[in-house]
Amino acid sequence: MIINHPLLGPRDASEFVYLGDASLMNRPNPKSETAAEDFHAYMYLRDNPPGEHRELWFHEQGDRSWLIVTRNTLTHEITKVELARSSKGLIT
Amino acid sequence: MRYNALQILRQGLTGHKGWKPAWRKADPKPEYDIIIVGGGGHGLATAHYLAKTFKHHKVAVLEKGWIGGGNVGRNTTIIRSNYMLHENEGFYEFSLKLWENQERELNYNSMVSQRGIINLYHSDPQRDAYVRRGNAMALNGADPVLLDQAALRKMCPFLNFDNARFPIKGGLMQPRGGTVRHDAVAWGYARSADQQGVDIIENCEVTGFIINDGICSGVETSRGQIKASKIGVAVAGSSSRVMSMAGMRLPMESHVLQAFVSEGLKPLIPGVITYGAGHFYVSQSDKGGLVFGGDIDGYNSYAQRGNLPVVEDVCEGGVSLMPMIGKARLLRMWGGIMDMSMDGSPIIDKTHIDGLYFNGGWCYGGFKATPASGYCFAQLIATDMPHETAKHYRMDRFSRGLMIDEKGQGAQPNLH
Amino acid sequence: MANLTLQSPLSGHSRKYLGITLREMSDFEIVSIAVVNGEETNFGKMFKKAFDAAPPSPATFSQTKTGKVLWTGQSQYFLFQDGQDDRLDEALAKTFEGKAYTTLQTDGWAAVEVAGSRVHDLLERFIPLDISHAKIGFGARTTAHHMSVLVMKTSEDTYELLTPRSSSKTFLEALEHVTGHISRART
Amino acid sequence: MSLINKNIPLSFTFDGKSYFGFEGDTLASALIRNKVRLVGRSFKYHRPRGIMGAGSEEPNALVEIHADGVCEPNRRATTIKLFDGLSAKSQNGSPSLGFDVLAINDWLSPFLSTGFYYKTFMWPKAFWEKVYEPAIRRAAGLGKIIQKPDPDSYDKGFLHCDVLVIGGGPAGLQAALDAGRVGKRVILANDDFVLGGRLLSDPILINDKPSIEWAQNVEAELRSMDNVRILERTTVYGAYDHGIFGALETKTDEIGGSGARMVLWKIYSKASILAAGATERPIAFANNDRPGIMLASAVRTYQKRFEVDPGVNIALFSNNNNALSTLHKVLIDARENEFVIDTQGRKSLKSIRLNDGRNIKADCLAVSGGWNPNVHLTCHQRSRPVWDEKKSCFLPNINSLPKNMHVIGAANGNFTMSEVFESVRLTGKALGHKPADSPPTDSETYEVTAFWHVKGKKRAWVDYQNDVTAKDITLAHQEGFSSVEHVKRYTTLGMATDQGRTSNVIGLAILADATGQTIPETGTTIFRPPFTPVPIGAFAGPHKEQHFKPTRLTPSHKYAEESGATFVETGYWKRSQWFAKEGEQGWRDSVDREVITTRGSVGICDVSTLGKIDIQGKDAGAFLNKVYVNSFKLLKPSKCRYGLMLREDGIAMDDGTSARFSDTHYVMTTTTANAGTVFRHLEFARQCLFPEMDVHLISTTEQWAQYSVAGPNARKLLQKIVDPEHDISNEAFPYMACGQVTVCGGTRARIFRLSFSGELAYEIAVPTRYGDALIRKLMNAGEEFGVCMYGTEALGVMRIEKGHAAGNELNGQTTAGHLGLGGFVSKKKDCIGKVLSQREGLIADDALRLVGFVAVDPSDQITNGAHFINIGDDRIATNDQGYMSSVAYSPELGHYVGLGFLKSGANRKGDELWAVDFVRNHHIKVRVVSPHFVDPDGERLRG
Repeated sequence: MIINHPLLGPRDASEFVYLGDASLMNRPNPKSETAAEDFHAYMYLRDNPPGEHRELWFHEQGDRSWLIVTRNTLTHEITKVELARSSKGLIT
Repeated sequence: MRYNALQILRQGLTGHKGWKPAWRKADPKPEYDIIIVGGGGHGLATAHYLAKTFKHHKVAVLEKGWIGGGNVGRNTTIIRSNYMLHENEGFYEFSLKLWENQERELNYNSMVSQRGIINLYHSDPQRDAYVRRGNAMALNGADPVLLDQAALRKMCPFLNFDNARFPIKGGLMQPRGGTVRHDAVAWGYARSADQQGVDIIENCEVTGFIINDGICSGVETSRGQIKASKIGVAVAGSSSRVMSMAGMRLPMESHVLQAFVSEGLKPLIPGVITYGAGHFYVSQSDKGGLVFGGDIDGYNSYAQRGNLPVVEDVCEGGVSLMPMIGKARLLRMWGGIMDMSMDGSPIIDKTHIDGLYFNGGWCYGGFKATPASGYCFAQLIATDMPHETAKHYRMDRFSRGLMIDEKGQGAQPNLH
Repeated sequence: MANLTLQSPLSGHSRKYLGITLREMSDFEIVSIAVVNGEETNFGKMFKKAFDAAPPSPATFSQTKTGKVLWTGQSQYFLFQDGQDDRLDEALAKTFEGKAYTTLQTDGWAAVEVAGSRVHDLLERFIPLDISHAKIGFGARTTAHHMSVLVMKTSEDTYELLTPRSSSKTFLEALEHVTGHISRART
Repeated sequence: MSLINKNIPLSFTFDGKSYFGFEGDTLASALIRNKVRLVGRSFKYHRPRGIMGAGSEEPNALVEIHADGVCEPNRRATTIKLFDGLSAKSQNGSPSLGFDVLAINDWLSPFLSTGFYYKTFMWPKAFWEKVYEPAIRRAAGLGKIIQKPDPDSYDKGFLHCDVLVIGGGPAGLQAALDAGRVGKRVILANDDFVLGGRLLSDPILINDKPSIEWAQNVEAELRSMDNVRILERTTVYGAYDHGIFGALETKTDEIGGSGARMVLWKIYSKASILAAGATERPIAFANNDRPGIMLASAVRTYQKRFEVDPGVNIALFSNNNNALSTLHKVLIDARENEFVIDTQGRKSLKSIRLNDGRNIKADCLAVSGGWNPNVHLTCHQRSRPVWDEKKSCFLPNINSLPKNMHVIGAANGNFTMSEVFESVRLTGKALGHKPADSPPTDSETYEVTAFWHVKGKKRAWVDYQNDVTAKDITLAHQEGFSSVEHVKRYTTLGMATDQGRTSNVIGLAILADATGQTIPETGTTIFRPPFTPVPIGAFAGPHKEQHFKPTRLTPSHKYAEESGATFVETGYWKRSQWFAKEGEQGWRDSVDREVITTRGSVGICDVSTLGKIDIQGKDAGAFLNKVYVNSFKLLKPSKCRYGLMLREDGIAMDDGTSARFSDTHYVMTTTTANAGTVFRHLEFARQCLFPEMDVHLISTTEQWAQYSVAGPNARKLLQKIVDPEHDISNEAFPYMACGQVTVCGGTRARIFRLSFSGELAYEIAVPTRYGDALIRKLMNAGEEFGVCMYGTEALGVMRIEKGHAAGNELNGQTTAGHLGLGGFVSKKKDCIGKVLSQREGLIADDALRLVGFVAVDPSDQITNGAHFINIGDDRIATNDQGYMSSVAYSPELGHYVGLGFLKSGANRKGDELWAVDFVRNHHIKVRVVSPHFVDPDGERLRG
């Protein structure tokens, strides 16, 4: 597959390492009363949809950036790639 | 109609007019006692044991395509019971014992060939990990054998003992492991279930569950509504998609596992061999093709096809392990949808919805589990009591911290 | 006590083939520079002053008087400087006081220059990126033969390949294995 | 302008007999030139078979190529370019091709109907593995592999283009030309060794001249453009995601040459044009598999391109007008209800019988049942082809093609030249090429009437190679296997090396007739890569033997080699395991000596392979607090601290010490094995979980050569190395201190008071460029103390003697509590893994706990991997109390010591249990003790 890195352009997916659902970005608040269930859902439950899926890839053999890729799990078509860091509205 | 050599002789002489369909093309009735969603190996086995062992005959198996069209038709056909954790090993040893009796159980030759499986090791720590695993096997009644390099060299002289990047030091063998003709497993169970009154309904896709105030009383399908008091879902890679129709999120991701077959060759590889320093395992089918595979591609996918990096990775491992197979030619590559669970072990459990049972999370080990999965799921559905060897396969094990993590990779499905 | 003698990873390897030359390069230092969060603009000014060149944009390197500087990640660069100075990171830390952090990287890498009229026949069997059509000044990290590689295009048919020092012997063997398939060795 | 160069004769042997062919021949055309008819035996019934096709669709003529003491099985004679000295052998016929014992299966065929093996061989139970299966396996398979390494070498490569044109026939040539002329980067891949495709066989005129001339002119223009690249003998075997194609280039058919035999290309294309042509299909009729019965297009190819005669009396049986251009004596026209109903001649066709009763002498029967477009690459991403009733074939489904793929020419059902060039023009317009007005060509037409199977009692072959007959297909349906996928699996139709290239469509047409469904309703099975088989060696490329994976060498590797080290793989690293000295018998002698010398005086070990991550930033301390269970924020500069890292599920992930060099600068150490995983984990935390923090990471594993100097004389030795102005006495440089110093007269270095061995120990690090020089200086300085190098084995003994957890314990299934490190977990702060580490199952009081073990009888050997069973309990899984994870012989204590996990181990000190090791047949009694066997209070560390 090819991932169109926002800064470096198209790169073969074999340069990247896949982690999983982008929901892993939203680590729950460890101090909330429902922390145990929140962390269980965060860590273990997945939508795992047959269709559009926002997921995390690490450009290990490139610029070591984490990317959020929006990819269709039925056709593998990739419709969007963003830097994980900037998706949290921090830097451009 | 019984299958045996005499029958073949009689039919051979009379132009084969007497052979009957192996299973009826049943149309859906409005109601059954039990519905099994999924006409793969596990679903059909469940139906067989529900009828034969637990005497439930008003059962329907609903398959959206053609039976045996899912993972049971797309795997590398290996059976074994060489797991490290007791929560798994008891179950897989029970499954292997059921395999050993399958011809008689089903009067169908699915060619259960126990030619042995060898897991190679390449370092002392890896050897000791296999010893720990072997001893866990022995404690569950299985048959571990530790091979040193000399013994291995005698059995598999074609392995790369002289110039390997990772020296081959020995292997853990399970003589009772081996292979089974996978398609025949689905057909064998379908035929036997059908003969005991089970309706096998193909081209019948479940499009929704009928659930009100926490009780499931039937399903909506592409061929109309079907009621039942108990519904068992065994749809492997489609687990998340199907259970989301019951409002459930599962501890699971669906991944593509590629498998490969070479052109037919004269006998070359005795049993099943797995490489300990690369992603490669191989056996040779009775028709002569090398059936081999390696790791999953590693990203969520329902596409039933993979990409090139894994093909190269597997072949690099194969050629490094057995330099001779460079000359064999890869004939066909395919992919299935693996229901990769969060600890690498399956789930056979009730759900919080009354009457709805779930069986899934088989990663890429579902084929070898087919008989025991069918038996245990049938027992759970019929008696609401889990089978002794499957009692740990609970849905809530993750919230209670009772994960069954063979490889110790944690909550990342693509690492199991 | 005499000072410790130093050794280049590939002991100055150099070999000529028909249309391709492979040569180890080792007389330079590499320092990794990471810009303090929020100090990108100030850092840019200080950098311009120090090297009279702007920090390079992604997938490029720019020449400086004493070497070059390669973009290696968001707010991260590899600065190459000719000559020997195993405390260059400390010197640069002072130059960019409070605007960037520096780390010596020279010893982690081995460098091979590949050049010649048939260099692209070699690289198309080695580097997955479309570098034959890249502009001079292209610089990026990718993989080659299961190893990490930084590739920089310094002229139409000259490329610098940097690879981790510990596996540099495997890297050179792989490079020569492929080159041998394409052309005959002359030295 | 012949394509055969008659003044370059090439000698070759087939089954030991020698023959001659010419430059430009394939092995198949050369065999025909020498009147060799019988070339193989079919898979199941071992019927004699002859050459049927002229390209990669060939199902029968599979041979072994022998050279260099190895053999290449299942090679299609039709795609081997003849070379001088070629040695080929037939397959699957024993004792010989002419006399094959297993031909008896042909007489037993009534009892070997499709799927018979599922219905028998079930009794007696043991006979399957002992008798039935071995017999089946010996008879099965076609060619053989000789158990020797593949002598060929293969390369892998990467190509990039705007347009990939697949197929060098008329359509592909014109398309490549139109794209090249507008300056597009074009790759034209052609699987044959001559460009032209169909033009090489059919008598077509272009510009009123033989079409081969046109092809050669186009080729010349293409070669003149440097933006166009022609890949000869290159099969594009697979269409993958996002415009990536897999292609295999064959450089030569000769085995064991010096260059790369084949190159496996990954082609990155912005657009692709499939011009792969079509494959002719036969017709099923009784005994239609005799040697001499061939595809009509193949007969034309041998007649025109190779200038050889497949037969003297050639009959033509066809259902379309395209085949009529084959030179023939008798036409049997299916469109006029003329059929062949039987043939005679076991090893070579003699005559054919028609439905009107005629019996015609014929030594060659050209058959044409119409054409199947090669749609394979359009279906590699789960698209299904669409049935076209008029053209009686499946066409690509243009609504679900792979992205940016276009299909032209016969692959798109354009069977006449005018249609071919029109399809090129339309596609060229869509892609912005400059389509020239298509060259004038004769007015071909293509009319076909569907005709699949002449029904009759005798067997009519559908899949020649797997011996699947029309009757097998109808029988499968009778037994309920009615889906096309079931028929394929039950009869093995289309599962042979040709993957049903000439049989699938006929097979499903016969199935449709039997089930009463239409052909589109019956549908096709899934097309899977590769289009034609690819050697596993080509997929492996150069990554085999020592180049399977890279080898990482430590800075002291050369010195270690000189010192007689035995190396061990640790991931990709090669680490010294022990250093054998003169007179030492086994590894235990060396390892015991290394431990005794280190504990008695001083030993040195290369620890450079441990992961080292440079962490800098204002929030570096806060960051470490988030990833480690214990606190690092308050660690003072010039101090180190042991850290335990959890995964978010609360299980231990890695451990190691982190040293603080300044307010904003830490150096973290990881285990060798987890260096990559930890770095990725930290970058995830930095970028995705705590992006607001000012913290920056970079690996310095290979930047620093780091050696551990351990033992009572460690300090004395180092004081000869570290320059005098740096005081490394215990007072000035206590346990867990770290500092930047200089060595050997001013060389930059770092020093740490760290000890994994439990001895008084320092770790000294210099930039790796000085690593080789430093190890020699250290060993030289240590001579007066009898210093030794110690390897990973001795390190293992010492860390086990001290009860330190390592890789065997940090196995991804254990928590801080299990490891006895619960005390490290800071109560106050949150960290990754904290919440989920408190789940009931992980903190149960009877959970496993790391404890020490000694054998009750000290002379007993403890073995690793044994399981614990309480004395008196049955040795079954439910009574399992845990397992041994690390074992070593302690020279200091004179007996074996072990670490292991035991249920509620913390409060079972003194208990005795069975350590059962079935696998080694070695069961002993052990006693639970503290895991700290040597210097439990750590005095030496702080000496």
